[in-house]
Amino acid sequence: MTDESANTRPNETLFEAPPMAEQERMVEAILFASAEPVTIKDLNARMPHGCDAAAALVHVQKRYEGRGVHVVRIGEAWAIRTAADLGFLMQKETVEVRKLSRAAIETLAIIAYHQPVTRAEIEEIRGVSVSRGTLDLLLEMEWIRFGRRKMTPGRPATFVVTQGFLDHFGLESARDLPGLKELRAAGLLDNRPPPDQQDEEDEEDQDDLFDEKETS
Amino acid sequence: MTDESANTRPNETLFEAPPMAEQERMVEAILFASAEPVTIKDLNARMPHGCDAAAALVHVQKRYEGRGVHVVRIGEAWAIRTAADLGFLMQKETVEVRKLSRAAIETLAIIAYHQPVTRAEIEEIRGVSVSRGTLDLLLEMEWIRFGRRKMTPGRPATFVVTQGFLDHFGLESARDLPGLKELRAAGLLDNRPPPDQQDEEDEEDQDDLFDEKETS
Amino acid sequence: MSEKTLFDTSKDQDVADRLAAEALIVDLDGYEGPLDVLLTLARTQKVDLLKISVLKMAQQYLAFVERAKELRIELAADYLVMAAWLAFLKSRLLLPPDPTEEGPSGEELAAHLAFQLERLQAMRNAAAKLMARDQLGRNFFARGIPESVERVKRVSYTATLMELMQAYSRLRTRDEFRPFVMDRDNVYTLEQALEAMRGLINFAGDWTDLTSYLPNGWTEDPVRRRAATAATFAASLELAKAGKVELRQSDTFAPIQLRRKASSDDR
Repeated sequence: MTDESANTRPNETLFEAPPMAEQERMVEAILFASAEPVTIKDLNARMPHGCDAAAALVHVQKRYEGRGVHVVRIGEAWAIRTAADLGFLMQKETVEVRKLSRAAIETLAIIAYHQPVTRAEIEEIRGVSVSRGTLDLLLEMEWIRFGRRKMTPGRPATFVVTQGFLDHFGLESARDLPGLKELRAAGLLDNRPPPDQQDEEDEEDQDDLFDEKETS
Repeated sequence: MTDESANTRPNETLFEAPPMAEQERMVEAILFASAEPVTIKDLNARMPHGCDAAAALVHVQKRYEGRGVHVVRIGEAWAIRTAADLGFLMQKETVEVRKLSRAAIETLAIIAYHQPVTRAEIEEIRGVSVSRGTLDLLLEMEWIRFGRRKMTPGRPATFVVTQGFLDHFGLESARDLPGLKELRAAGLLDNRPPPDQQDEEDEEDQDDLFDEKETS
Repeated sequence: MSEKTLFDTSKDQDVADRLAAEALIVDLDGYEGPLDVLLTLARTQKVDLLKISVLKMAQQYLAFVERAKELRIELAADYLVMAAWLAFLKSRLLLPPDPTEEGPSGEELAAHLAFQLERLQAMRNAAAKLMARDQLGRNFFARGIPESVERVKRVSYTATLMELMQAYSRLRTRDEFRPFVMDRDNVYTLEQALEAMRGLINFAGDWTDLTSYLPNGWTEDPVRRRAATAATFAASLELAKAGKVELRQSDTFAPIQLRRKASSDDR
């Protein structure tokens, strides 16, 4: 759509891009108008030709530092959100989030920290089978989605968290999950198959298997 | 609402009201997050005791002057709205390019070559009546405009081409339109009648001759 | 796992296991599977999960399953599978390693179980931290009155100069347009020449010069003369082809002469 209109209006390139102050106003207006995060690409597509949304955004972000609303990054997109310390004023706007079961919360955390993760891996970590309903609920809430299939036998589907998840928990990216670094450093995010599975899988030397495991 | 909460939380009167800068942040956040315009009364009810929403609002309103969004009054209530001049950002324009109809391009050509020309004259040249829609379209595209009225009985309106027309066709002036000589040289103005009329004109076997001429 | 903890199974320990088993059975519903039960048991040891006695935990778990059987409580298959596995693990841990036996050692299995428990615990802590974060719609908020992007469809018309010129040419060739004829002042067409010659040819019984057929007013001006000569010549060829006249030329560049072909008239 953008390309099409760009092609049909070639004259636009002849015009100067609006001054940065104007571009800031535009970014401000677009971010204010949208409840959903907006990507830089979308911003550029909506702003006049020659605008630099990324640069304007930096200014807008700075302008709202310490204000009642902030410009926040959510994955690859940006949004304006109220400052968290003012949440108490918004009782009227508070949305009753469905009370998640312990199973659902654990499953969500496992997906977030281990993504992309297969259902079998989730079950391995929790030591219990994951009910269809739990995953369905998280999918329906649009906090998780299907990721790429694993390149392992059976090519199982994987799950990853969504931009909606990041938005909901105020995370810039999945890398900003609380305690992620520590967990990784402690080796708790490693995919360590149980040693007994080795018997079933093959009868090769265990040394080879361990090597393989370590490199994977 | 206000009175009630004041009654139920009598201790709050003992606290100092937050500084005005804080109150501004609060008004900003409430206006941003609220699903509908908010009255001063509502603001005061939602903000901590002792706040002066009206005063804070004036500051917020001033802060947003000239920005991409404005604080506007809607009836008795207040809301944040996109600045009027940025309304275009809230529209996603898709442009569909179409070729001008034959009637339109012929009319346009006549106006370009004969300007200033009246509607009656266009019809005389085309041999068919010119629909209002065709002229309206060309007027709307700003490729033609009304010229001076003719000093003939009835003082009919005339049409001339515009600067926009010249820009589109890359012409300095309408006089730069290729003349009849150039058209003929370009093979565009052939004196031979269109093929369908040939049969009527000659019954003798001139066909050979015409063929000959064509190949030469 | 030190040797001491492995073989330190006192009577007190049995009692402790029994009590733990009772406690587990009381709220069995509250557990999310056997790993969860094991995690609870491990926590009762009040040590770092990396330092727990897997053997002790296994014994407590087995006691729990035994107790459940005594009380005729139906345990889900998961719990029984875990019990069987733990019984196997216990035997591996207690017996000296058999060099002929294949598969992982008891120590390896125990280490993995400890890892699983630690990982589960870590995920639970992470989940708690996640849920404790400020959340959208609870602590911070999105725009309350979002403005949707309106889709506007605009039709733009285009035309090229070529199309414009073609359109005009089309008009000018379709109609007898005055200025067009005026422009052709100096062109004597084949049609005109034929027309003129058809009228004159019947009087040309003898050889006559082609130039004598040029119309009045076309002989003085060189441009007009050239055009008229060419057209007249072309017309004479046309008439000859139709069998109405004969043509001759005595020499190269000599005057071209023509006369009526008698036979054509007779028939």
